[in-house]
Amino acid sequence: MKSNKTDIQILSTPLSLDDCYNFILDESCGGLCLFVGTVRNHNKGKTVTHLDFEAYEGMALKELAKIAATAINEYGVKHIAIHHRQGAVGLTEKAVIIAVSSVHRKAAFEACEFAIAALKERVPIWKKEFLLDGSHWVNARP
Amino acid sequence: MKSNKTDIQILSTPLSLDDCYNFILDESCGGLCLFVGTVRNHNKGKTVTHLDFEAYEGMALKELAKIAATAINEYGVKHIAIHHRQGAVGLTEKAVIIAVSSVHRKAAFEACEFAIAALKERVPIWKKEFLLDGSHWVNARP
Amino acid sequence: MEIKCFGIAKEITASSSLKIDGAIPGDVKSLKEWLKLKYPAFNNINNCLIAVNQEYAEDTVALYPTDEIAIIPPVSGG
Amino acid sequence: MEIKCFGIAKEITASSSLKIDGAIPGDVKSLKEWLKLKYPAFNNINNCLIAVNQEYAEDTVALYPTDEIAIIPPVSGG
Repeated sequence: MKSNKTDIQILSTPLSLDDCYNFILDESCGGLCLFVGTVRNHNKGKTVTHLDFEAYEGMALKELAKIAATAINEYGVKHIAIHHRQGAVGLTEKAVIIAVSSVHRKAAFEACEFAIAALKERVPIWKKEFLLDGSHWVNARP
Repeated sequence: MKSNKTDIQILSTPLSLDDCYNFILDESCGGLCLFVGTVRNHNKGKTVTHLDFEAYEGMALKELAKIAATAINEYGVKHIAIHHRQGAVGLTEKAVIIAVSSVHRKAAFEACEFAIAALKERVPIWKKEFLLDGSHWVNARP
Repeated sequence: MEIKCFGIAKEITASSSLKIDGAIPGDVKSLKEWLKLKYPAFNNINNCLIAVNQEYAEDTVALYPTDEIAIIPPVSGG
Repeated sequence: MEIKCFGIAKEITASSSLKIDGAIPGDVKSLKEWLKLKYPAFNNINNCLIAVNQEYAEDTVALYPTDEIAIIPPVSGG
């Protein structure tokens, strides 16, 4: 889902930092902030071997588009790219990239931090965590 | 200036986002935040054609090392890369990259924002701004 | 009426898409109750939301056979 | 005593390195006064700091001929 200002993708292949960076680059912008969420080898004291992401793709793209619109309209950034991986993702691989550009750096940091928080709160994507001794859907159980 | 945890460089050649990213990547970290300062085509209502950075290299590396140490010791990030360009830098080129990795994202955002603010405040690097109608050292005059 | 299932909801229902024929739940609240009756395991996990036509839907939203309906367990992307 | 000049200080002194022979300023404050007397243009720009051996130095810091001394105009990196 690509427009002049937003590039939103859910991908089954490795995410590219350069693709996101090149999309947000803008002659009028001096501040670019990129967040990358990678797969960590531990969680809550247990060893993680890999993750598996499942997305409700149509709705996830819509929710991501709302987040991008808020970043542009309320935080004042010029461009935003959000790429999220789906399927199996190994240690140190990128699960998500959020990249924003703005005239000054403050808006870039704020919008980037807002976007990853909003993504984790409301975008219908689910993470199955594979541990040494089993697997489970994250956040599913009390 | 490279250690296991910090990679601090002042370079006369184009900065590489991938170099910084690869340095901070860590199996134990899930949150990576990168800030890129690029050369903007305007400042205070005037058209900018390019910038020229001059660094007091020895002292700048020392001051950057202090900032990196604070990011690690006070903000709790695992790795930090700070690359700053010197010499002539054209529009949309990278003037500075700050990249940090941490277990969780909050520390990554905070440390990255702290580091760029501290850099702009105390690291002995100067920017000459070239406009359509002349040039001047930024911040030099009241 | 067809109901998409994701994440742990897919595990509980053992299906990525449920079909309800005949009397269908009239609103989101009825659907939630229907799901808990039919699949009691829903009582043991964190609260699921319902999306109607790819938007989060309150309990009072009415359901129609042609709606795109989905069970949304607690999300965990990023 | 040698004093490194950067940015606008290099422009004002027309040199990247000043040499002071004979009687040298005894501390940072004296050096600042000496600079403003010798190069009045320093009065027209924003306040410069002095670094001694690559550390920012207060006015009271004593200066020795072998110190690495630098004029630090307002920085503008990033």
